[in-house]
Amino acid sequence: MNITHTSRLVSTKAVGPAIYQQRFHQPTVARSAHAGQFVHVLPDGHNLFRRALSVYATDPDKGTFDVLHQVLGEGTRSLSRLEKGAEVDTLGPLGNRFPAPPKGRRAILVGGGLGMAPLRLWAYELAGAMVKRARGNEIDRKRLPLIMLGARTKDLTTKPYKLGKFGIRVQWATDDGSRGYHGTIVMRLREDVEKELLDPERSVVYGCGPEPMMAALAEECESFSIPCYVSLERSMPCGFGVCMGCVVRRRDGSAYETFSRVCRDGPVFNAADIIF
Amino acid sequence: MNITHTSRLVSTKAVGPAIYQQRFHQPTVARSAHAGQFVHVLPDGHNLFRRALSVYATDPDKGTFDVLHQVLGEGTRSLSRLEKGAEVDTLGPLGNRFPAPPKGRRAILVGGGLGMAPLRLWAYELAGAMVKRARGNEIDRKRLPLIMLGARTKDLTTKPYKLGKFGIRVQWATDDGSRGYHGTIVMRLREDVEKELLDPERSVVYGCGPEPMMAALAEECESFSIPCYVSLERSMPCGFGVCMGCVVRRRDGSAYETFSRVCRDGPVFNAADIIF
Amino acid sequence: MGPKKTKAPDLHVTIAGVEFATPIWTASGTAGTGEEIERHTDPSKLGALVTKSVSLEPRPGHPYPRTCETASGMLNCIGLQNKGIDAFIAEELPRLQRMKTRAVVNIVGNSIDDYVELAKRLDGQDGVDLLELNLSCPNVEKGIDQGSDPSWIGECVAGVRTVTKTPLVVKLTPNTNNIAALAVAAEQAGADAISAINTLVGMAVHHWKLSPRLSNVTGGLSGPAIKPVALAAVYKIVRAVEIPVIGIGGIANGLDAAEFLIVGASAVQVGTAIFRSPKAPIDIAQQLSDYLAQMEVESVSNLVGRLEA
Amino acid sequence: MGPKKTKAPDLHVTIAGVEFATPIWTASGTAGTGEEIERHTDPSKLGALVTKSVSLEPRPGHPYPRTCETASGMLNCIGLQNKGIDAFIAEELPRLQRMKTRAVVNIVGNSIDDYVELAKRLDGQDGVDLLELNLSCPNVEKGIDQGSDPSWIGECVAGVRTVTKTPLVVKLTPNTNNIAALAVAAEQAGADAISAINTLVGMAVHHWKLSPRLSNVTGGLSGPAIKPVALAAVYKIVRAVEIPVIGIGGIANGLDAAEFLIVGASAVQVGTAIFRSPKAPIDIAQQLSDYLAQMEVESVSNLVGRLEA
Ligand SMILES: Cc1cc2nc3c(=O)[nH]c(=O)nc-3n(C[C@H](O)[C@H](O)[C@H](O)COP(=O)(O)OP(=O)(O)OC[C@H]3O[C@@H](n4cnc5c(N)ncnc54)[C@H](O)[C@@H]3O)c2cc1C
Ligand SMILES: Cc1cc2nc3c(=O)[nH]c(=O)nc-3n(C[C@H](O)[C@H](O)[C@H](O)COP(=O)(O)OP(=O)(O)OC[C@H]3O[C@@H](n4cnc5c(N)ncnc54)[C@H](O)[C@@H]3O)c2cc1C
Ligand SMILES: Cc1cc2nc3c(=O)[nH]c(=O)nc-3n(C[C@H](O)[C@H](O)[C@H](O)COP(=O)(O)O)c2cc1C
Ligand SMILES: Cc1cc2nc3c(=O)[nH]c(=O)nc-3n(C[C@H](O)[C@H](O)[C@H](O)COP(=O)(O)O)c2cc1C
Ligand code: FES
Ligand code: FES
Repeated sequence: MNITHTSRLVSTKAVGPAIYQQRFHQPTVARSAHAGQFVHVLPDGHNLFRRALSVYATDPDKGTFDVLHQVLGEGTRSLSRLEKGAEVDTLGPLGNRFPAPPKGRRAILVGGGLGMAPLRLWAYELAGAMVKRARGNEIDRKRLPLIMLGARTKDLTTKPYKLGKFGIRVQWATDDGSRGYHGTIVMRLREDVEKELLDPERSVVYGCGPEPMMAALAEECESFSIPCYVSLERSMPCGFGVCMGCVVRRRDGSAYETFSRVCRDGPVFNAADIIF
Repeated sequence: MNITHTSRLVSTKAVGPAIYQQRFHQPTVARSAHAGQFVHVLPDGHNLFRRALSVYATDPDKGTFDVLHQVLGEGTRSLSRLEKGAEVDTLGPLGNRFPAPPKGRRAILVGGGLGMAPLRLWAYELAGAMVKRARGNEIDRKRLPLIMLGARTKDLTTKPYKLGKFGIRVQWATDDGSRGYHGTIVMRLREDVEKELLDPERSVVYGCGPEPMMAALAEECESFSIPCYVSLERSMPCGFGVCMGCVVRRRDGSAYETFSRVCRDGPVFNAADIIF
Repeated sequence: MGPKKTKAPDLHVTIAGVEFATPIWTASGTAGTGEEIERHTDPSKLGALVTKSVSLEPRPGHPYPRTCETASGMLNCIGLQNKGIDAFIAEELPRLQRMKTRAVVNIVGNSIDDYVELAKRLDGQDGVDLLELNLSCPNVEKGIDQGSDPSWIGECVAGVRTVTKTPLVVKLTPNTNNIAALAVAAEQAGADAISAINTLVGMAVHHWKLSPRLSNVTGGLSGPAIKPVALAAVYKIVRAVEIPVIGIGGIANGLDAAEFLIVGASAVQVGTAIFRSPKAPIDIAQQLSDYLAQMEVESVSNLVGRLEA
Repeated sequence: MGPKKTKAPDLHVTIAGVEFATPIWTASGTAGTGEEIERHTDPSKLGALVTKSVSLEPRPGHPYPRTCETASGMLNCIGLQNKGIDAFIAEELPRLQRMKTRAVVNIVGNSIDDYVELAKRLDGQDGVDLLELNLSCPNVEKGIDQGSDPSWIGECVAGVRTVTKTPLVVKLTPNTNNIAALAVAAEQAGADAISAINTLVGMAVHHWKLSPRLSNVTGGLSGPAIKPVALAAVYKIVRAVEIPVIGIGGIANGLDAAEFLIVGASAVQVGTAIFRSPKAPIDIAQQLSDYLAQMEVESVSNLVGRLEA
């Protein structure tokens, strides 16, 4: 499969402080990418490595896909400054996908910061499939995915793109209490379970966010026996599995398989399979 | 003396195929630079070295100086693409100046390609000084500097900036005869001497252009006993004399002084002092 | 009347009696064992695929972080993660046999015995066109010490030579004062070709965290930053030995490749550049072909060693 | 109420009993003998000025072209052009004595006798705060061979030690498999400090002209490209010796300098970066000061060796 593409920038929208939603025209990626997968973008000629960005939205009809990113260093900065119409060298879609919820379990999507990006597409896909299955009938809103997002403060919270049409709820937690729950989103999850607002036996958690948050989330889920899938971030020289740079430690590893590649065997892992 | 400056781009004018005249606002350089000197420009963050460009024109009143350059590689390309108002890190003015014509000798300025840049400023300075000395009286036009320029073909000939007001003549030679003399400008110089259009005993030659042309010019001048000063080009890591990279072989060299630094001891040399 | 027909330059090269479609190979550790390259490109357009170093026993490699970007280069301390020779032969060789490209199998050991044993196991296996001895890994304990000792190299190559008929390429380290002496030792012991260079020992530091950027503190430097070091190494080696030399280090485009050939390399390997694109070696071969056409050189072998010095 | 007063971090360092205003020095061969630095900057803001290598006899150096740009680096084959020790003492020392900065005089020879003789001539001269022995020049015939031999280094340093009381800094080559062993040899023979690294041997080629880009074919690689190699060298040396280490290689800003100090260097030298600007070392000292303030480190010596590895 050819994963080398040229993507043309369609639009750049500032959606938060140094946070941009960018839309690219690239029909192959638009049609084949699924939630959890990422594109590997070459920001410009001077960076040696590509930058990995989760697919945030797709429009297979228009042949576009969106990414959501925060300017951290040179790579994301030069990306954010591209002019409309600019052509960008992208590899992708790369990586695996979020696995479907086990039967009878509702998807709880727990994200921190820009970790929201793949979760938003996952919610969109899940809800879209529900609507399709309902064949015009009303859908059971209590089985819609629930999105729980954490941020440091209100200014850094960004509403996930176009989920309103499905009526998907977003619950917030901020470290300073400026929006939603006062505390981390993992704390909120725990309280919700304890208050029986969330039934561990009928939930499955999908997480994406900073590694310490994912570790806390996995621990919490383990204690409640909630299945938990996390999407991991790594510095990724290649993104397609040849450099062995982007590894995570496995729980069940043999001598050779102590480490799995996040770009190829992930980025989505069953939290029970890895060691943070 | 502080030679580190920030110069602001005032204008970029295309004056030939991939040839640009660019004006920068930098009062210190504008006031202190003289013909033969150069500025050392840092095109952008990605180039390790600066690029040397001769001062082509100055306007001490407005605080601007001009350069004339041809896009060859990355450095000149990024320079040519700068937006108006952009700030550029420049060192300068650097290097020595063209020495005044010996008494009784007329300045013959012989240039090839972009070598025209420092010669144009030299002609302007010489003519300006004549006008000043004349105190309002008519100047002796036969003692005005004569400019002789060579190029491959007519398309590459660029009229020196604003010399018309002094009535300075420009004679051309092109390799294909499409403008002026058919042949090299050094051949034209020889013919002019042979035809007694040019008196070797009453001339001094100032040259700037590709090294093989300068070598030919020096040889021709030597054979006619015309004093000859040439401005040399070198790859210049520093431009202010510390790296010892930009050397030319000296004729009179001692063990240590076999080589002179073009950036510091030049770029203008008496052709009799160096070995091409 | 159609456009002027010009014959495409001939890119074939022959090394140790083996013919290669192009002089542009992948470098060990940067193209896995071919699975991903096969998925994302047309491997028949590669000169050869050089596999990631395989050792006797499986190795886990070092923890994350294993790589970091540096000025025009990168550091890695992968630590030779590989599944060991048995699994390699069982699971990877069949693909290499099936793939329509030459395969160079790269082996690494802790001792001469290891190399000998590895070579024995691979001797006579279909799909191994050349054997590359990684005597130069900066990420194994004694990698640099042994690999910079000419007499150890001589012994190791001689040992391997007795147990295999497969042509031997010896891969050398640049972390030495005299890479030519290492090459001579390898040649005298029976090597069929030399490849150079492996990575330079390097390190990077988090200035905010006051910690090393690599889990193993130091790692191997590769990429465009080291191209000048690699060119000088090849220059010295080709003057010291008769056997062919394969140039490696910082090759990112066809002109880089040409420079190595001009200096005297018979082929080159592309490493870090693959991380930017799985198609890099194929693109580079095309750029080299374009360069040869511009230079009016009909066959790539006519470029080899053309340096006017 | 005024703005919060914060004391500027203390940049003083003491090496071999000599106090320096800042740990940011110039590197040999990149700031001449101070004339240009004095013309274009305020030398009193430099930690020290390290002069271009001086030899017994005047040397012409190599013909043009002597430098070329590479990816994030440069090559040079200046070839040690210098006016010789007699002219140096007569013409340059007076300026160094007058200049308001520490002066480190760098010497280079072909043999141990040369180094001893040079040290003798400079012993007791005013204005020589430290003597730096360039045992590592890639542009002299035996520079790398001798300079990568620990016993030769030991002999050379011991010889020089007997003829001078000036503290000795020994500058080492990275073109070796074991720079720590070289440092140990220097320390045991009486060196007061180690400086590392000198340039890596490299080469560049004109692909259109089929010729080397440097008149001397090979040259020394410097600049940001080699920073990882330099950091690894310093890391290894500080673990092997007790004497202070001065880090050199690719330092272009205050954070680069901080990284060397974190790894354990007591001071650093700035080379290639000066070519971009005569003010580079002074700017770097300011950036280092800003960094220390942000890290709330009061004195630069508290940063030295803080690596958490
Ligand atoms: C599978 C995957 C999906 C991702 N999706 C998104 C997304 O949708 N939106 C988003 O904003 N970011 C995402 N990231 C993180 C994003 O790749 C980094 O923020 C980005 O590479 C930073 O590059 P930079 O040049 O701006 O910063 P720099 O700090 O200059 O980057 C320097 C180097 O470090 C690496 N790096 C730095 N931070 C990270 C990090 N947190 N994770 C991994 N590598 C890092 C870079 O790739 C680069 O090699 C994702 C990462 C992965 C692995
Ligand atoms: C004193 C002096 C005055 C100059 N004045 C002018 C001028 O007025 N107008 C003009 O167009 N050019 C002038 N040049 C030449 C100009 O410096 C080079 O054309 C320019 O550096 C090319 O840079 P680049 O990045 O575009 O090309 P690249 O080819 O990418 O340059 C690569 C490297 O080679 C060096 N280099 C390449 N060609 C030359 C050359 N001919 N001479 C010296 N170094 C070179 C560059 O400095 C750089 O380090 C002058 C050179 C000197 C030394
Ligand atoms: C991530 C990575 C892993 C590598 N692994 C190996 C290896 O297993 N065996 C080996 O001989 N060389 C290995 N190398 C070295 C490369 O084969 C090559 O010699 C070096 O990277 C220089 O080439 P480059 O600049 O084109 O990358 C590795 C290099 C990198 C970057
Ligand atoms: C043009 C040039 C000339 C040099 N000359 C000398 C020298 O005479 N003596 C010496 O010990 N080192 C010399 N060096 C090496 C530098 O002092 C320094 O060790 C090296 O360049 C690495 O530092 P950098 O990357 O900051 O330049 C020279 C380096 C350059 C670039
Ligand atoms: S990024 Fe290279 S293997 Fe994952
Ligand atoms: S350019 Fe450095 S001495 Fe002239």
